[in-house]
Amino acid sequence: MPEKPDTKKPIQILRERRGGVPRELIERNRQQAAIRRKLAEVLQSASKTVPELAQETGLPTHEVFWHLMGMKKYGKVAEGKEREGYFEYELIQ
Amino acid sequence: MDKSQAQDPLREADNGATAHTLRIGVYVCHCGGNISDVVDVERVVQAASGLSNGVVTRHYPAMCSETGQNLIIDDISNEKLDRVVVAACSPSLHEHTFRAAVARAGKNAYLYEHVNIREQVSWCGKSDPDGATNKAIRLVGAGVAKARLLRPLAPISMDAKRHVTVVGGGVSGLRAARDLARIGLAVTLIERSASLGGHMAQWHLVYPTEDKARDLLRELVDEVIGDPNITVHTRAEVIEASGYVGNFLLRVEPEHITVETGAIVLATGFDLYQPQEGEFGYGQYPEVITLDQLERMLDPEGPTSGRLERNGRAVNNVCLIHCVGSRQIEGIHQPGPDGKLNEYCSRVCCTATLRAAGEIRRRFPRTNVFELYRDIRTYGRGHEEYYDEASRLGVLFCRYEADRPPVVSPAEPKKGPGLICAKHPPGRSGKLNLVPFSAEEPDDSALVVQVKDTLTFGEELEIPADLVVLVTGMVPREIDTLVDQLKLSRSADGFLQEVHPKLRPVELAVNGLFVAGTCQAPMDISESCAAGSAAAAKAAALLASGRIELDPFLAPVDLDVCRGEGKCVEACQYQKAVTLVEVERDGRKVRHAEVNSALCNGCGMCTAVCPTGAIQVEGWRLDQFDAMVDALVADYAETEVSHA
Amino acid sequence: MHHDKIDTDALVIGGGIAGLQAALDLADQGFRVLIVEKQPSIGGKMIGLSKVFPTLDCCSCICTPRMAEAEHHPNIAIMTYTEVRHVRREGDRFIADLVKKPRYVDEDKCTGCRLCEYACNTELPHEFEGDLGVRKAIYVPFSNAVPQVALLDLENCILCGRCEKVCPVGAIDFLQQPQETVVRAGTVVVATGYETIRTDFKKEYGQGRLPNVLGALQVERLLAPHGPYGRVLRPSDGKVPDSIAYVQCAGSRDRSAGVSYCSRVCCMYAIKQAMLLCGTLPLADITIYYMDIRAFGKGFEQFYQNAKAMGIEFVKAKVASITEDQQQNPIVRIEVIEEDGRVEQRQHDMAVLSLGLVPGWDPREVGLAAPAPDGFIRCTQPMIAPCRTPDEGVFVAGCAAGPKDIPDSIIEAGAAAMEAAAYLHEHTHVAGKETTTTCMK
Amino acid sequence: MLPADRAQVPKILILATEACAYPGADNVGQIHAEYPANTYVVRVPAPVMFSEPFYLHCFEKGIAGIIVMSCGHECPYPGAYDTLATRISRVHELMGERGIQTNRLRLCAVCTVCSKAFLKEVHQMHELLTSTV
Amino acid sequence: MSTRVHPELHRDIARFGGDDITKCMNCGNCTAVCSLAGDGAVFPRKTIRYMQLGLKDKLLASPEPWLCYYCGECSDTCPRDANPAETMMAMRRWLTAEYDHSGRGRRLYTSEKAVVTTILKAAFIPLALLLALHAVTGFQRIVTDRVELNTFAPVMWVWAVVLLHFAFLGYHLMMNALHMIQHIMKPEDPEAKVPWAAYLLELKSLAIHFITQKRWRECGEEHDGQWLTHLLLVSGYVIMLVLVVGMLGWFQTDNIYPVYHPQRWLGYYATLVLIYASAAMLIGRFRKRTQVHRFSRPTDWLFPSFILVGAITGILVHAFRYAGWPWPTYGMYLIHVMAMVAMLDSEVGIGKWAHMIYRPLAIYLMNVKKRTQNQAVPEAGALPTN
Repeated sequence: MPEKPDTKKPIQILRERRGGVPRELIERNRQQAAIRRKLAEVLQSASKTVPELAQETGLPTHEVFWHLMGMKKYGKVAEGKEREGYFEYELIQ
Repeated sequence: MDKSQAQDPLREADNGATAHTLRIGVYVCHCGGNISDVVDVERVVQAASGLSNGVVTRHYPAMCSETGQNLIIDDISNEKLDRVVVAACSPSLHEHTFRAAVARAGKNAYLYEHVNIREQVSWCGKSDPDGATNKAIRLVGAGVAKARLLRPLAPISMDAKRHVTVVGGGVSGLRAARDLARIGLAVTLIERSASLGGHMAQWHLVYPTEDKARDLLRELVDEVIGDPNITVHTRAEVIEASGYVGNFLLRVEPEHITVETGAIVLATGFDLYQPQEGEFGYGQYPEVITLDQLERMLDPEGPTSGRLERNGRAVNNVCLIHCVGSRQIEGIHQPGPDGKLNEYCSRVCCTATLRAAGEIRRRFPRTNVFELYRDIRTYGRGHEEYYDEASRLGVLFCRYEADRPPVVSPAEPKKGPGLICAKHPPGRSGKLNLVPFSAEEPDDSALVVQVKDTLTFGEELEIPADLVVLVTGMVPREIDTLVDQLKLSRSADGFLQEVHPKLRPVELAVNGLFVAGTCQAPMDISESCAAGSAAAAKAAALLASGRIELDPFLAPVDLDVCRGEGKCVEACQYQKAVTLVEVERDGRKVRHAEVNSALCNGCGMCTAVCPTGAIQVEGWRLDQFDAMVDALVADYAETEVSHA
Repeated sequence: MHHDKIDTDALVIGGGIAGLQAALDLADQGFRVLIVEKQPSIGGKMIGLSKVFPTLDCCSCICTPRMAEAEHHPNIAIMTYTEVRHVRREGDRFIADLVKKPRYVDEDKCTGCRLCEYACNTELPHEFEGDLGVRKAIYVPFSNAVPQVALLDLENCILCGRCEKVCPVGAIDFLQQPQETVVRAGTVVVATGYETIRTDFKKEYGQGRLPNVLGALQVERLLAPHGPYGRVLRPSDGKVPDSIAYVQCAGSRDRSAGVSYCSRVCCMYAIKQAMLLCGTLPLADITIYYMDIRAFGKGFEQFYQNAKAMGIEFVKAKVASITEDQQQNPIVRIEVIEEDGRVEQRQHDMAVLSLGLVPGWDPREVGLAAPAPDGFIRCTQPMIAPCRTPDEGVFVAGCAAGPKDIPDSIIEAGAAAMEAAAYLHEHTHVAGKETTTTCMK
Repeated sequence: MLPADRAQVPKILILATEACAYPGADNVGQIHAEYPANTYVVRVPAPVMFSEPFYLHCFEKGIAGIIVMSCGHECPYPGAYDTLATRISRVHELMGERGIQTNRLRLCAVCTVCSKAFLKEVHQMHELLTSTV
Repeated sequence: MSTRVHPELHRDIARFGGDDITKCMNCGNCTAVCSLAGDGAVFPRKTIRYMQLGLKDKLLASPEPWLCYYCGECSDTCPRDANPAETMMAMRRWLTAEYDHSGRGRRLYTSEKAVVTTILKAAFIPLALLLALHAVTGFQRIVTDRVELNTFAPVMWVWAVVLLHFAFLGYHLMMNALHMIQHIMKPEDPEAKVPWAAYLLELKSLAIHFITQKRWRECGEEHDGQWLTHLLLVSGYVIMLVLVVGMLGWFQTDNIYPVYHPQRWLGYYATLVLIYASAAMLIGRFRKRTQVHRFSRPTDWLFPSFILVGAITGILVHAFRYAGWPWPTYGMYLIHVMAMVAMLDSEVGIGKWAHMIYRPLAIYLMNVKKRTQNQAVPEAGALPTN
């Protein structure tokens, strides 16, 4: 039985108006989540600097750094001590 | 919130609470790290919460922000706060902000105490964070101690004269006067010299429009003179000033007039730097002149009818030396007669010089022009174009270091080395309107200027000069009478000091006094006009309603305590600010002191001599100071950080 | 579509420091003012700066009170995230068509608690942080934004609905539409500010592709208390930079970049940033490559001399090119003019382009007179009435009329307010004395 | 550190005028010049409001040194500076009577940009107090 | 000791094309952007600065103008929209004129009339000589029923005149080069002497640079095309010179060599290359797309035009001979010779020959100086990174 338009939730109406959510946006979200997960995994064992994280994850340093800063801003990661010009980052449990 | 309470600001809002049961909110600001990088704000908050009244204690990254202020406002209503203490930057910046926030919450704005833990704690104690934290704790303690004794105060509102006096009839003064008159305020314009226009009247063409200065000025002067709202006094000077914001009284000589005025705009202008005897040959060689003299020479209505000549001879080489009397450096430059160095940049000279240099090249193409500079500062709109244009016209630039200034000396009477290529016939002249190249270049310039040029790999260059022009900057004008009478403050460079360069750039420390133009700092015509208008805007806002609200920090008398001894009357320096009056009290005639709040300045001369403590400056009561001192020496053993 | 009508004395276009000051100076004289700001918060460029020269005051300490004052002023109304579509004259009045862009968040309900922001899973480069930091698809613009209200970046939103679920006040409004407003005003003050030239303006400077070559506004964010990294680190790998180069006149005084004028503020902000960097990175070497140091304002020269005394290196040279090595260290190529004129390639950890200021807005877009050849608003009487524009009754303040520092912008804002006030007096006979509060939301 | 030790950190009270010395003290902070943390600047409109006993009480309470930083002859209040100077001399006399070192109370003029003068005064007083206490 | 400035000098240099040096604000961008600047030779700003100040001695002593190959990068990026590359070109013209004490160079550069009269005069010489020859022999020697060029222009006579002409030009060139050496090697410190060994040891580099002009390649890959065109042109030009000057007795022959004969294909190669390169240059100057071609002066058009004329007339001589048309062959031959003599006469003093000598000579002298200063000779452009 088809839903009446006026009972639809606003978000559904908006989704329809947009003709669905673009695939690349969803894909980007998935990738971002994967990177954050990966970084969190590596940091689980010990705190690490950006070059170390890049080496272990195989991601470019600037990408690691950017995501790390996001995780720091939203309270997932904290800055540790400085080691040879780089700061260590640790997971907030 | 009880409505009547909010309406009557003087009503005791403390609901019978004693000083030690008042509910006080203490807020410690991080100032985005400015404070919290040095001071352990959490410890400060912890200490504050240990105080008997510390009901709400918080720290926050930026108390002055919207969120920070809302924090206070919410707490006042949710936690029923009686007093608020914020420990943040200097009160000169944000005391007002937080008073306003307290008022928005419906509290009396004066139930607020500001503690300075930035300028006087974190910024001056970086290498001793523990000491700074302890200091902050004690200062917050003192703030709370004072807060306990705060009383609600009502701002004093009084009538203001809808009249502005503009001192100085230069371009900024004219601009300010005209703007104020346009919105219907009465204006008195007082000019020391015989005519209006100031320095600008002396100039010929002005950057960046190449307008004739006198034409621009005439337009403005005509407007001012034709304006019925403006009274102009020339050859007049303010010799005495009294009164206060909204009601100043100025005595103007020699006309013996008295001006009652609500606000004063100071637009007293600048003086040109006078080179010292022997500075770059000034006073030694007649060929050494200053830029304003060159401007006069270039003026067709000037002394040489616009001809570029010196001692009756055409000028083939002009050498302009920048930064004479500006950008002086200790250890390199000689202080002036007043022992002061002009460390500042005079801002207008670069573009003015380039303009003049370009004009010389255009009007006298055979005259070589050299500019010896330190930095070319063509910062403004249309200014860089002058630099560009002067270059294109063939002005030659050399750059000298402050510690290796150019040396001006008389030329040796000899022939120059000459140039070989002259034997060839001249070719077709190109775009530059070339003149034939002569080998027999006569080396007959009167002077030579030697300069170590950093653009030529440190080469020592020798420049012929028939005219050496010293580009002199601006210096503060001698206005000692006004400074004395109006209690003006000056900045280190001697110009008038605004309250804050960004928050209040055209206001002076004394309420009701505004500053416009070059008495504040070097600026050009356009900037002077903008400053004139900006000062006018502030004066207009002040006098818009015809009423002025003043801080209530005056010295009222506690009639219960006053014994009418009159010591305060003797001590008071303000005529009739405090007087003894006889009144009937409980059927008896008693004498007691009475304060005129419009005349009282709140200096507290009376407070010290009062035998009974009956007369106190509100907001600065002696018991409050006593309490603060007590708090400073109190024991904070649990929260103070011990030194390692 | 929802239509609103507003009647006011003065319309101020732009809610940066110049617009705010002009609005305050008019409102203090009793005029009703409407400030229209296209960004989601007022504060303009200034609110994003760290500290200000030459006093080194904390910038938000100076800017936030102005923002708060404007917000609370009984005579001032503010519309953020709103664009001016058209301005036309009708008799003595101006009629302006405004469009308020949808935030997809109800401004009245939102408390700025940021729960939605934390809940959102989409991370994006934060424009306010010069793209260096991270924001979410729904976010409060920045910590001291006015108003403190979230907005949803619909273009990047995957419409998962988390924000709606966590919002404690039900402020998320997915169906919000652009809202049109017609304003009748007696005068207009244009305070539309500036933009910095794009980092890719010059192929010799890496065309914006070198990660450790930053624009000066990005460095302001790095230095600001709530900056994207919380400290100064370089973006390529988060290293603490030991050696930082300032490249002056990057997009100013350079005809090959299409900008012939001086941007006026770059010398001073570079010196200021250098001093602040000296403070946060005491071991770092800082070099400023300049053509002329233009420290012309009150206290500026002394500031410059202090910077020299602090050990900041000033090298007179126009940087010809910036390249990078394997470790992405920028390498600048210069002629050492003041010595023997040799050419040197100097390696730094980070290079900062002191980007020039270019116009942020074309007045023709809304039907106002064409700008001057430099692209900034044309001033008809630059000498004695610097705020007047070719459109009578329209006045200009701040960087909209050419690059300017904060004190000069504030003074000019005062001047524009004065001109506007006088114009109102002369043309619409507004009493303007009584304090009247405009009621609009 | 024990409370007893802490008492040995001599406290300096600075009475700074609102118009000159207080902004002057701010200025010292603005240029990030450092001085000992045991100094407490209290803002006053004009120190002329304090009577002689005020100073004596301060010393009794445990303040080790007081610097009165006025505007000097640039004082915005007419006559206040001279009155203040006379009063401070009187306090010095009273201090002498009570056996308090008179140089523990100083009167000086500090303007809004006198950071050097401010620092000199503070360092001098600090030295005096730490060497005698 | 201070250096007197002579700002009038730039008015003189402006006649050689350097008329926008006044735009310069000495920011140093041009020098820093130049991939050839560095390693002791910094330009163009240094040269421009000396021009602004009129420091003639310093300009004459500067090898820098010869080290610039006009890639135009400095002009593309000049903040003041000036054209330092063209200024360097103007400087080369001025220096050429200054090295030439006869005054011919200066006349040719600064007067279009002088260019025309020089060309006409030079072109008249072969015509006059040939007329004189045939007047003496009563026009009887010329074979007209078939093509026999040597009866029209006897090769041994022609060769003798060519050799004489070359001796004259060569002497001229040698003297100019000598003046250049004198100026550049004039020691700042009169005590300092450059050892002869230094001159000898650097001869190899002189030869290499002379043949390859390889420094040009350091301008950057995008300019390799220009360098290659130039190299082709030079190769064609040199081959032609060798054929004409060194081997005219075999080159100008009425026996047509077989196709596989080296002289045939060398000649063809040289002609093709000359046509291609000169046409490319002319088209470039016409379009003004690249920096190097934006500011052509009359003298800049001269050389490629002559080359093109020479090559085409040469082909026509060849073709007419194949066709067996005696008079067109002889006429075309005369035109060809007239053009080539005019070219050599006008070009040696001012242009292309000169710079082929001056450029490698400048590099050579720099290297000699450097060797004297007991420094290693690093590759230009390879700057130390510090």
